[in-house]
Amino acid sequence: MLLSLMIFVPLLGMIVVLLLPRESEELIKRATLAFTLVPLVLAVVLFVSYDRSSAGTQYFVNVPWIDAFNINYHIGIDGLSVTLLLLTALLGPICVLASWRNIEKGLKAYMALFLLLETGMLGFFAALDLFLFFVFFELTLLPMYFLIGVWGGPRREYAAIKFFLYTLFGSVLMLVAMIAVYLNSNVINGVAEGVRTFDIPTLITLAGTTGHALADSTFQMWVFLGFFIGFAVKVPIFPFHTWLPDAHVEAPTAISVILAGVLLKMGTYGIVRINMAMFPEGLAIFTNGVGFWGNSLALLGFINIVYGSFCALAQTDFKKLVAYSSIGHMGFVILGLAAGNSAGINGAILQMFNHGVISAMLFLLVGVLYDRAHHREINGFGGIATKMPVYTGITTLAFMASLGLPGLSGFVGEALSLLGAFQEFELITILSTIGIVVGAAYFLWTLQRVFLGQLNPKYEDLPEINKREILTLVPLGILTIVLGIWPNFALDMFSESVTNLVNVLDAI
Amino acid sequence: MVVPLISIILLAPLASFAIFALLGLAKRNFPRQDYLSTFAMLVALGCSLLLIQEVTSEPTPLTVEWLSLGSVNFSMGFYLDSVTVIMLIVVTLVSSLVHIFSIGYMHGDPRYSRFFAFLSLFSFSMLFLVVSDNLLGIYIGWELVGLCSYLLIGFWFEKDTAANACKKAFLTTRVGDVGMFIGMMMLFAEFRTLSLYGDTGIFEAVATLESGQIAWLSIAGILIFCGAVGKSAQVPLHTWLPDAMEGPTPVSALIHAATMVAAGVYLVARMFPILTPTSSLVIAYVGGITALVAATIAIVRFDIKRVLAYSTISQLGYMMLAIGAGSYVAGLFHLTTHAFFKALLFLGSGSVIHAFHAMHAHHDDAEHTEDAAHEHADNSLVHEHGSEIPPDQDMRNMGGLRRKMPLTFITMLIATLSISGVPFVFSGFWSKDKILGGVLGRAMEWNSVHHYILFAMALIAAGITAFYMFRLIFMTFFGEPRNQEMHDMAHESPWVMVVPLIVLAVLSFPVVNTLWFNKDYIEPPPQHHIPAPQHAYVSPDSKIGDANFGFSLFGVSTAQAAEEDAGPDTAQADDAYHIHHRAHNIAMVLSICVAGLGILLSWLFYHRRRFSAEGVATTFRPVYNLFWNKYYFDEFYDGVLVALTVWKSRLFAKFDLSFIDGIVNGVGKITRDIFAAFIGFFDNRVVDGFVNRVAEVTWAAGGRIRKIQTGAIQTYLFVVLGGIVLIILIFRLF
Amino acid sequence: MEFTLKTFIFYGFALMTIASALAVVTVRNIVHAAFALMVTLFGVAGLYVFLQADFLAATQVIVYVGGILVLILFGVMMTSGRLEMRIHIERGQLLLGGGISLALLMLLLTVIANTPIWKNLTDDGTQLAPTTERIGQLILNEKFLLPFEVVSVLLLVALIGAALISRKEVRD
Amino acid sequence: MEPLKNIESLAYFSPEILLVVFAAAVIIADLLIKNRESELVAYISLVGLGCSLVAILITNSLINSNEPIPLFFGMIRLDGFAVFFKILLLLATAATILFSLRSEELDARLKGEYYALLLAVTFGMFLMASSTNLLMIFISLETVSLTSYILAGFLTHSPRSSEAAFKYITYGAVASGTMLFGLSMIFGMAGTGDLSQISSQIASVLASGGVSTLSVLIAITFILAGIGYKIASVPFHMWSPDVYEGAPIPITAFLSVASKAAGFALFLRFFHVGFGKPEILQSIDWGFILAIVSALTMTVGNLAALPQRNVKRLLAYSSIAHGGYLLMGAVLLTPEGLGAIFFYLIVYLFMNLGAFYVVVLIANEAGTEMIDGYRGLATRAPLVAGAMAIFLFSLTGIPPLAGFFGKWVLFYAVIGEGLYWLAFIGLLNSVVSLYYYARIVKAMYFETSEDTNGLSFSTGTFALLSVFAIPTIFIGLLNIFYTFSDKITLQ
Amino acid sequence: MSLQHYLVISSILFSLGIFAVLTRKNAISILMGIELILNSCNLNFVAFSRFVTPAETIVGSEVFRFDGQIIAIFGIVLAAAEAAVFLAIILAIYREFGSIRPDEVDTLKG
Repeated sequence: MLLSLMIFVPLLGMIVVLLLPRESEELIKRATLAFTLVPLVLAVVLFVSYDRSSAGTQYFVNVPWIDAFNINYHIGIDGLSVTLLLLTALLGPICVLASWRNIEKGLKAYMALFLLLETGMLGFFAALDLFLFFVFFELTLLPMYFLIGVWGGPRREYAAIKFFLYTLFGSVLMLVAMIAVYLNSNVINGVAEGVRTFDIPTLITLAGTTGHALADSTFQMWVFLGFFIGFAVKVPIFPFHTWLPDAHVEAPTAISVILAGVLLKMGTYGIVRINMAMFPEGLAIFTNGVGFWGNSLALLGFINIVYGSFCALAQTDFKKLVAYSSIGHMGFVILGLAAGNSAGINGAILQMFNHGVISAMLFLLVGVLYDRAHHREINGFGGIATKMPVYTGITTLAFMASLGLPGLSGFVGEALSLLGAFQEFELITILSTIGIVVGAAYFLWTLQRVFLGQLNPKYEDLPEINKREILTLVPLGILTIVLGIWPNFALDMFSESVTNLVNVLDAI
Repeated sequence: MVVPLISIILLAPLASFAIFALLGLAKRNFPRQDYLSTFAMLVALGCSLLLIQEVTSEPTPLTVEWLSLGSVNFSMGFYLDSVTVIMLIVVTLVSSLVHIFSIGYMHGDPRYSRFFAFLSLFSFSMLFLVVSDNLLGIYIGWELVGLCSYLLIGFWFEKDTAANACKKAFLTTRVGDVGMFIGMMMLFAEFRTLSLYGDTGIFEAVATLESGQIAWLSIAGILIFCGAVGKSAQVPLHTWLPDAMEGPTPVSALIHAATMVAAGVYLVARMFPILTPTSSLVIAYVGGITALVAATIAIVRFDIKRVLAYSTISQLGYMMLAIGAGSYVAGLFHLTTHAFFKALLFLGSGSVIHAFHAMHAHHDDAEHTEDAAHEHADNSLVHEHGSEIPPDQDMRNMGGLRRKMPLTFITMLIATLSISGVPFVFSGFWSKDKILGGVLGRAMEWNSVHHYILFAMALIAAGITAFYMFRLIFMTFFGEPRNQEMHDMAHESPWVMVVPLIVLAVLSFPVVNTLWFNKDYIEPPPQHHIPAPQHAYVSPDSKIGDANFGFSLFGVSTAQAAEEDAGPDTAQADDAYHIHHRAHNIAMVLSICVAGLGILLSWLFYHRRRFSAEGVATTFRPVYNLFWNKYYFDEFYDGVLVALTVWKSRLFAKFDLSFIDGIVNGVGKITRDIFAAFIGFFDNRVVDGFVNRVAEVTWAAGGRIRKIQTGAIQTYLFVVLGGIVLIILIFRLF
Repeated sequence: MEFTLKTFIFYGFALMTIASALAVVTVRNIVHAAFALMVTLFGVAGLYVFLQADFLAATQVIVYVGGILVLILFGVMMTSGRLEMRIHIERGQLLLGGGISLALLMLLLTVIANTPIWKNLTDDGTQLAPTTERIGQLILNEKFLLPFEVVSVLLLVALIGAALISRKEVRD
Repeated sequence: MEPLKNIESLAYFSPEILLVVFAAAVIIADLLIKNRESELVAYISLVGLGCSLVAILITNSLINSNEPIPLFFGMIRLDGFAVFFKILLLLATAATILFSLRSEELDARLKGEYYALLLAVTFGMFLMASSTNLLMIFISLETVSLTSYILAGFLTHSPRSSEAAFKYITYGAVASGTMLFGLSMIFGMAGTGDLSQISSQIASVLASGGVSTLSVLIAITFILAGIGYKIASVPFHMWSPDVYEGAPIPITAFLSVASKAAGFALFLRFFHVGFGKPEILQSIDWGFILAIVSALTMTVGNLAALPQRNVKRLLAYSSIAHGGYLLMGAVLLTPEGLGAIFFYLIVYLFMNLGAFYVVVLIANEAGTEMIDGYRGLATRAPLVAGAMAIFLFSLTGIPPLAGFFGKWVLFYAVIGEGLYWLAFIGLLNSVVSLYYYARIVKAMYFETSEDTNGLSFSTGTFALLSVFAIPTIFIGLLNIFYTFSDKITLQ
Repeated sequence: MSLQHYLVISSILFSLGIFAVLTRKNAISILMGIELILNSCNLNFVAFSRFVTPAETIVGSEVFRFDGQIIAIFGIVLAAAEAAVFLAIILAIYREFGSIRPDEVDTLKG
């Protein structure tokens, strides 16, 4: 109930906001804020009350929805999802605050769409029915398309449709795979009996049953691929990544935050939840280190890391740089997942959460600067540390967290991913560490070009970051530090679930 | 008591920083951040001193579980042994003194509070590094000190040189850190833990390895050492340290002389048990080469701080050499003595620079206008390396300061004597001697050519050290003032700056240091994969060495003490003892000789001016150039990497222009110009291009289909009827 | 098959039908074409007679020749001043059209040749009873009442529609 | 069950009879009413549809689900299948009438004829949905076609409309002539016009070698020309963009939904009942041909829609594409396929009619059918733009809109038969289709127009809009729409 | 005079009709082509009715074979209706375009 409430409160909020008069902007903003705060409170409640000692699903609701396909409204949380739910719920109000002043037109529609988006994201992380999962996955598309397309930058139309097309392409493959899974869900030893199901926990069990159609490794390989490409577009994994920089650059600040903070995580979450848990045999083909494909997943992670980092280095647009850095950092997630061992997967999941927090900070910070200077050209700044010391301080924190400075959250996930991956793919992991150096290079270089050196006289009057902006950044900053110092705070939530997953993977 | 004490040691500076950061968010300052930070450091110092009592003979790690991943757990904790305590005291002591010094030195800086906050953060990080009982904790502290170093080098970030230097420092050390991280990954992959101590720790596990399995362990050891190469500025990653002198001088004293750079030595010492003969030798050679290279470069510098920077590099090489050659105790001992006298030297130079402060400010103004002229022309990673020396640091502007700044002069002289290895009264002599003796001892014991070579390197470096240090003293404090205008402005520093100098000067005498060594305070950990003679040798080494040193101080014959101490040991140990004893005597004599020679030459060159340094430089032009250009390391990095991509002529043009740049900048440039551009191109054209191509084809197909739709009805009928025929034919074919 | 008068007349009708149909599709003068069409329709009516569909033959003549053909002629009169079609038909279109028609013809002939149940079904000379009465019964009382009624609706619609569309000016 | 005789059948035939009666009533009323602005005839038509609906529901209650009732000596058949299509067609007609009320294209003075023709065409479609005899199939098809020609050319002073009618009738006549030839061949092979008898006869003559596979194939292909032209499948689709563009918008909407649905009814009955026997399929796998046709249809429709600037024409191509999707389900011969078509048709009814309704509204208010005319609609008429966005994204198949669920059931059925390649092509097409649908959305939301005056619409407009929009959002989310079709089978 | 004779004739008629439809440059000629097609169909039906369909025996030896014939009758009626509408539309086209050449009526395309 609590969970359902959490998912659908933003939807309710959307309706309420739509009913409010267009002129009363303050009211709309406050209402939106309120409706995003409710999920946050609920998420915190869930996070705290979640029984960490048990890895099982909790707070589940399972009611029939579409009987014809045995589709149920089945939601529930385990450690992994509750962590990401918390992230999503946290970024909700922050993004509303970040949109407080700089949405110039159609505020009402903006807020309504944002609330719809939040419902989609929350639902996605809670869904335990494959169909429901897919519906929520896609539900984020429409609001995102509009949010980028209407409120974005100069090339927003292109960016919006590109985002939409890429993701749709991916989800189409996912749909095929999903149907294939459903159709085979009642076939044992070649005989179909009983009802088919979309229930994720059930499917996971079935996929581990000897003789079951779902357990067939060739079948698993194809289905794995179908889902994987769907999620890969979202992550995004090279070569499906080119929508990301465009989308980020054009999207308004808050939407970039959501995009980097949550939407990318949907891809990796899907990979963990579906690809790894349900198709371990399929996974093994791409990660067992044997044969032509055996290293492919790790290789993709590596390519993402190195490619994203070098691309980031080449950027002169602040936001694009951060966007490419996201690609690089998601590479660590993929690498960790490919490792398939405890350290790797835990690290990957932690990296998901951390990257959500850190990249959100980075985009918020870019937004702060953009709101003042109205451009993002890195070389167009210089020395603004003198004018904006607090801003510089927070940016440094975020940069350091992002480049994986120990003591801040970014490090833990990255390090664990690498530690885990090294056990399985030594060479690839070693090569991937290039990303660490290049990551430091582009962030420091940016720091230098934007903040250090002589103050660019154009920005003599640059106002310091204001209270509202600080308010959006502080919770994230605190999380960054807290998770850096005490990662168990988050890890505890899901390490049990991961242990189960690792046991499954090890059994292959 | 241990845990609360360590907690206080860590939390006091952290709290000081946290107060600054939190108030900063509210855009406020704590009114006296300087006092707050200093007080925090003094508290930490007090607690560190208290900890001396707490060291037990069987140190146990005090751990808490930090990360639990089911099968694998990472714990965080403290490990307190004598080395830890020594390090704690060195760090807190130097840090406290630097804090006090900075109150005077940084007075009037617009970001005064911030400076102290950063110092506090650094102290915390360094202390955390020191007390950590596992590799992960060490790595965390390791990177955090790197961050602080970055922040403090770039403290005057308006200067482009400072902004470049801080970035270079961070990135260069990060290259090493990645190596260290890979080493950690190797250890983790093998042992499933990063804890060092305890039953499940790495050291215990290493002990059980078969001798055939240690090839990878050598690699892991060398990789871990890579971290130290970066942090401790060893060749070939040393180039950042001289640039780091762009930071305020107290920072140089604290971070880039006494503590952070020594962390590399500390790390290698901590990892002592996993070192294999191969990795030890690599470490020793790197240390030796560093010692020699840096010393030779230091000869020709004119920037007072850069001379000290190269000296630091050189001395760090020494320490590495010692530990690599198995002289664990000697290395750490030199670390301690060096920390004090090098901090003293830096603070002294800071005092001198401070004396020119008015000029400094003036110069700053000039720089401002100049910068405004080509404002932000520098947009690439590559920057024109600032080879020009700020006038207030240029020794050619100094001279005769001993009368103007007597206290500074005396304290610095003490430190110089110490570092030069002037015998018996100065701590530097003893630690250096111990290293030389240790290396020679091993060479003789193993009859190892490698160690003879290492000994020679160390000896030469010792001589050069004496030479350039006295060159510094002579150029700065003796002779006639070379820049009268500046000289007139110079003045002795205020008490708040002088007192730390005096304290450090006192610490440069061996009395204080000996206390610990005398009591068998340090027990070198066992090395499981160094051949047996070594095993038997190390243990007596420390005792004998210490005894030797301690008793000789009190006028007792070394031989006698050694006999007493070694007592009835195995014949082998007895052998080792004798060899060592002989080696030590030889080393001491030689070391005194080279030190004397160095000082003498320096006196002749720079005080008596019997020989013209310029003349020598002209005579040995190639050698001089080599030194002056710092062995072309920066150029090498730039050149090699550029050569990969840019054609030959351009390469040579760059050499001709004496284009000075560092590895980071080189890498950055290449990445920027070629690699990243290619990738950017790839991204836009190939990946996107493919998608766009598909889209175009789709679109074009749409256009084609549109063309069929001519609007003429009979065309449509053709399609219909032709379609029927086609369907039938196609189906017929199948 | 014996060559009797009956067969001779049959072939005559067949030839007439095909030849005139050929004229319909080839002659340039549209009125000539219309008259050729009339001959074709008569020919088909004749074939109906051979098939002993007497009522149908009559209907063919009355409705087609009397109705449709006249309608077509009216259409010709109302839409073109000149009756000659001096329009150049592109060779390509001609070839393609001829090709497709020929291909279809070939296909149909293949069907005829390849359908054994259609083979060897010759006119056995059985004289069928006059069909008119029975047709009337079937259409008005039995099986075909529904189509009949539907067609009546259809005709009404066609009537209204034709009037509506061809009306020159809408009533004001 | 024995076929009912004529008089006995009348009761079951009441929905159709009512339609004809009301058509006549409309014409008479039109003659009597002097006020040319009166909309009474439209309301009479609506009442007629209402009465017919009631009659349909009553007749529906008379049929036993497993036993269809053959009427008029087996000429037509009353079963759940027919009832479903009748209701669907009726709704489409009602919507068309409501559109026509709002449309400003239509000549107010010709209303009587217009509505009468609409009722007549509905009558024809009812027959298409229930015919089980070759003759009835042809006659009903011709009734619908002829009426459609007239309706397409209904705008008296519009060259576009006349051209549409001309192309439509030329195309239609050739296609139906071809079909009739095919029907005659089938008649000749089976010796009967009754579909179910045809099925067994053809099966037996095929088995005995009495006819060759090729002959049956050619006959089927000829017939396909007639049916394919009705559902606008490649290569028989070419009339539809031109006709849709030229015809009055309500008629375009009607053709794209009702005519297509009726075509599918005919298609399903003809192929499933007449040629669905496994014995026939063994020798002639027409399902495979049609699967290819279906893939071609959606691909051609979607690709050709890409460069369109005229929304009406774009939607015409879009509906060709949707015909392709539906065809996927139609070739399956499984209950899932049938259910998928039913479900998709319901969804398609709402979303496509909704989209066309917006086109009507914009044509009235902004006077344009071009995409450029939709610029800035989000600010000028936010609700209309919002509804249009919903329709368009539903047509694309984006969750949680009904279009997605429609596609879902279709692809599910297709993959269930192992036709992965077809599903894959279909899904790729969905992706392509996003592009052109999104172009309209882009114009509405992302672009601005020079003309920023708000467009005002009546409450009735919004009510009607929501009648389409709300189901478009909710149909897929509700359980009942997936289950009703379980009872419907084709025999 | 076997069935195949009639079938061949009707096939030829059909093909000629198609040819007319495809190539004639006058809308009315196209209509004539359509009429040819419809005639060929009717001929088929009648022929099949005569030779293929089972006979129904009503009284004694009188044999009736009707289904095809009646279909043909309806075919004629439909042809008439179609012709009427077709010609009406041709008139409308003539009015709007001033021509009844099918290739000149091509404003809707693309």
